[in-house]
Amino acid sequence: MSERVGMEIALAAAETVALCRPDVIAAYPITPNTHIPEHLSDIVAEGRLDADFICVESEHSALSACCGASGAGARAFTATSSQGLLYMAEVVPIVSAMRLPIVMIIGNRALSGPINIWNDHSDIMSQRDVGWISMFAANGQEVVDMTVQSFKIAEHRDVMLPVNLNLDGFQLTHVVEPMLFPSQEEVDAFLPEYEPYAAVHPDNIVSMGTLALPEIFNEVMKAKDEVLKDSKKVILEVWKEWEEKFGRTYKPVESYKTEGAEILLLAIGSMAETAEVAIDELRDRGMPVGLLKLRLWRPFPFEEIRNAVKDVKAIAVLDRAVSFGGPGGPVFSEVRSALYDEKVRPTIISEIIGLGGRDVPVGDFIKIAEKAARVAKTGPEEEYEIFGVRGS
Amino acid sequence: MEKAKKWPEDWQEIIPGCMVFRPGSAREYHTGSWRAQRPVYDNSKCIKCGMCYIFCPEGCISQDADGYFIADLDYCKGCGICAHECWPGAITMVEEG
Amino acid sequence: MNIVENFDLYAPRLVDKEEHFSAGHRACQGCGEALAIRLMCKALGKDTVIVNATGCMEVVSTMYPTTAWNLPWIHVAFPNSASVGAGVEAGLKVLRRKGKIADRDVKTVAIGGDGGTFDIGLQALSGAMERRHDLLYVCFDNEAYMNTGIQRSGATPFGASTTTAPAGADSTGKSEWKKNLAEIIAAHNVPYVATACHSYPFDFMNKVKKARKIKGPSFIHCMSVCPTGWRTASEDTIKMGRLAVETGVFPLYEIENGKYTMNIKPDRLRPMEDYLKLQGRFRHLTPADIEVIQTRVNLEYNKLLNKVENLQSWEDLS
Amino acid sequence: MIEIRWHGRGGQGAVTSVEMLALAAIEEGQYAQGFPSFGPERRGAPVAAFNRVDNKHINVRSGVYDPDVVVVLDPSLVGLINVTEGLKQSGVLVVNTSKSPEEIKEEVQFDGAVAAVDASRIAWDELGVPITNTTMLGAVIKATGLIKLQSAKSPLEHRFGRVAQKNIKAMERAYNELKIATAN
Repeated sequence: MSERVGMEIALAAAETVALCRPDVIAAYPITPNTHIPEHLSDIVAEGRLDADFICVESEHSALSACCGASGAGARAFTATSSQGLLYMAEVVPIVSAMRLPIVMIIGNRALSGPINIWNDHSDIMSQRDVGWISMFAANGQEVVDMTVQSFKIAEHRDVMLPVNLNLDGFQLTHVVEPMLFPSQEEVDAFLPEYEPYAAVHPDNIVSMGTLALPEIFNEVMKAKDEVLKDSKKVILEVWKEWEEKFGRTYKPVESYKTEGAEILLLAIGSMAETAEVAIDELRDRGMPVGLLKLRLWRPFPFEEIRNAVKDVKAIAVLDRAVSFGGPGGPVFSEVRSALYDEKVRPTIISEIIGLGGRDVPVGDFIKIAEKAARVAKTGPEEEYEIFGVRGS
Repeated sequence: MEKAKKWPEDWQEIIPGCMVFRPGSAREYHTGSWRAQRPVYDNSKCIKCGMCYIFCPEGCISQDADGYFIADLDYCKGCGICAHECWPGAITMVEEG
Repeated sequence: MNIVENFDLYAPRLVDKEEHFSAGHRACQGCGEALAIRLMCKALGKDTVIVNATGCMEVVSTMYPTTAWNLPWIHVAFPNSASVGAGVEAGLKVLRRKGKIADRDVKTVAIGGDGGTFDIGLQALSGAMERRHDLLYVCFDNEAYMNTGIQRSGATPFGASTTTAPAGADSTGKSEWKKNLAEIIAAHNVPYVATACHSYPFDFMNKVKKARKIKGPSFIHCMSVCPTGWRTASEDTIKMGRLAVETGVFPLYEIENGKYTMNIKPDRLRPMEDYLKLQGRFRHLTPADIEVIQTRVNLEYNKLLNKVENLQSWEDLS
Repeated sequence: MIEIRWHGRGGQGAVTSVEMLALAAIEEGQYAQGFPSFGPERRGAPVAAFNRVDNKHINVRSGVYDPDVVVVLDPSLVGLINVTEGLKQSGVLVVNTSKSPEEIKEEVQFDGAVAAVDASRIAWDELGVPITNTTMLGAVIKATGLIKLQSAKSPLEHRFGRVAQKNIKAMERAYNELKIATAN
């Protein structure tokens, strides 16, 4: 019998959250993340987790209740998708401003409208500049591992920031696959009990969520930005410790067959796994192509991106969201601005794919890599492209 | 209570989350400067009922050793509620300055 | 006329002298809401966590790096003090169960203005009441969005002129009636619902103490006079609250397990004109407009009396 | 890597089939995926669900276009939809039908192997309901040899509890009663 356990990834996420012993879970159903809170409520109902599951009347209240719980010193968790994240949006930047280490799993789904329940990244990209740590998992194992890591990173005294862990709706949430689970003892050893920096309790009186006037607001925003940027140190430490204990490596930017590569694809989320298959095929054909998989979205790993693309002629950045009327996909914007000041920089193109659940088969990655090879010689052909769109 | 600077000078001094661990520190700000009228007590009329104390929105009225009431003019905004509600008419509002 | 209503004359001296809501807050002169908060805190005592919705009281009390609060206090946003309160309550409960904090009862009290309660926060409040959190919610109702400059809310009374429902040639101010929030909350089968006003401080504080003891949801609707928004003299704040009760436009009552009790019963209701004429927001009303209001106030008051006389406690119905 | 496409109707449990097959393969130490077609179809509508099985980590996360195996849970779907779409010539079509595999082969004009079993009858006999998702699991295991029949028992026991043994019996009967018409 295998050590690996087969399970739907959403359920695996819930099982892992339970291993992290949250005190309060507040969530509201929305496809495709629903199986996570459903299964957590099962786990609480079965008595396997001592926590309060607050079945709130909206996502706004889900994140608000997490704020209250976290403010009271409890470990708090929520999960959502798409419109649910937008319904939370008012509270989202407040959580980071208040330094509440809430962990949220987002089963990524397209924003309406038209209404569409399937995967893309327009939900999280709309909540990009809010001061949260934001990471992407590409498969079930990463969901399990990064869930535990998220709590540890969020609660670290040098961080105290909320973390959102993104996994593609359906492409990951609804897939049954094998995963290795840490034991309860291993998680307990890795993730210490939550010691809040402050908590609303009469034994140590604090006011949380105060008003800041213009005279102080610049400084408050600077402090918020610095702590998010600084969190990378802790993120790297936590990943190193994970590797030592569990043997699986996590980096802000992962490389796949990049040695000697002149052409790179850069992908985020589960499509980065499918892209590997395309890279294998192209390498077999002798094309010098490699893949970068972006795991850490905020704080954005500028340094790692610069180091990863040295000696490369062209990069195709794959986005699963449109920045309407903007410079190209949101990931593309960051990658291009990371490289602007480099003396030698590759040609870089923005390819937007897989919107609202549109499937991205291996062949599409191959075509995009071929296009990148072409523009390496001729230069970009357009600002950005919604790849494979009919009528163009 | 430790006297704080009006503003933290540098961003490094911002307390995480803009939390405030100094309960009641709003007292550092003296709202008495808002006042155009001040309450004057005639203790010969005072029956020590404490209605002025109860109805003060600032909570700045207290009882002295003899049981008479007095407003802390550092905080009194001069709203006039105490004078208006004083049953035996022991408080009069007089113009400042 | 008993001008100090139904409390004992020297009772103020029996009140908790501790000021949990300190001086130095920046509420307007004669602010009824600041007074009501101060009184509420005295009744609650120190084992309390306050969860504040965005609004006047939040803005005037916690200008970083200072706070007027001597109680643990948290504010997140405008529409969600009930759901933040739900989270605080759940968090404290679990941590106490797990032995991570002191094993003693700490009450979570969520507060909000009428905008944060009647309008934008109603969904969160309904959810929190429905889920039976051990949570007291107190609405400090000054009958408009005063923090943003006197805009109309669901709590603004008929005929009041506000900056978004102004009186004018074709308008007599707000053309809709005030929402009956206490009834909406009572319909959630909340065991303790009460109306109160800072002008009846002992009645209010007794209600807060009663609600604090409820294990489960409770709700107090506290009329809070706003001299700025109502355009009244600042020294008249207490008088205006009294008039609201004496005219019957804001009767003080409790609903305990479905049973209604009228707490202040004037022998005869004063005419609405006595209340309306002192307020700038009603200055434009004609005698005919006032008649319309009077008729409605009488009807609502009689509907309430009917409930007081006829409805029994659930405990007597089962 | 083997890719499987299951056809059923909403409510017939195709998603459970792919889950059971994936869990069985994983329990054997193989790697597998099981996932539904992510559509909005409700009870009654034709739906599909998918498996991938391999002896190493599966990184493809796009749709299944050229399956090695197609499974049809509901006989009425043959002829209604193109069940052999994309099916590799080297692959196998496994159908719940009272007809012979040769008849089906003729009907769908497929040159590859076709396997047939009257799963509806078995399900009626053993379970008392016309739900064939667990029964057809036995047929697929027999037709493909992907996993051992024994491996599917524990996922079924875990999922079905009290009625697990009946489902296992139905699965075993389909395994034994499956008839195969070989490729042309």
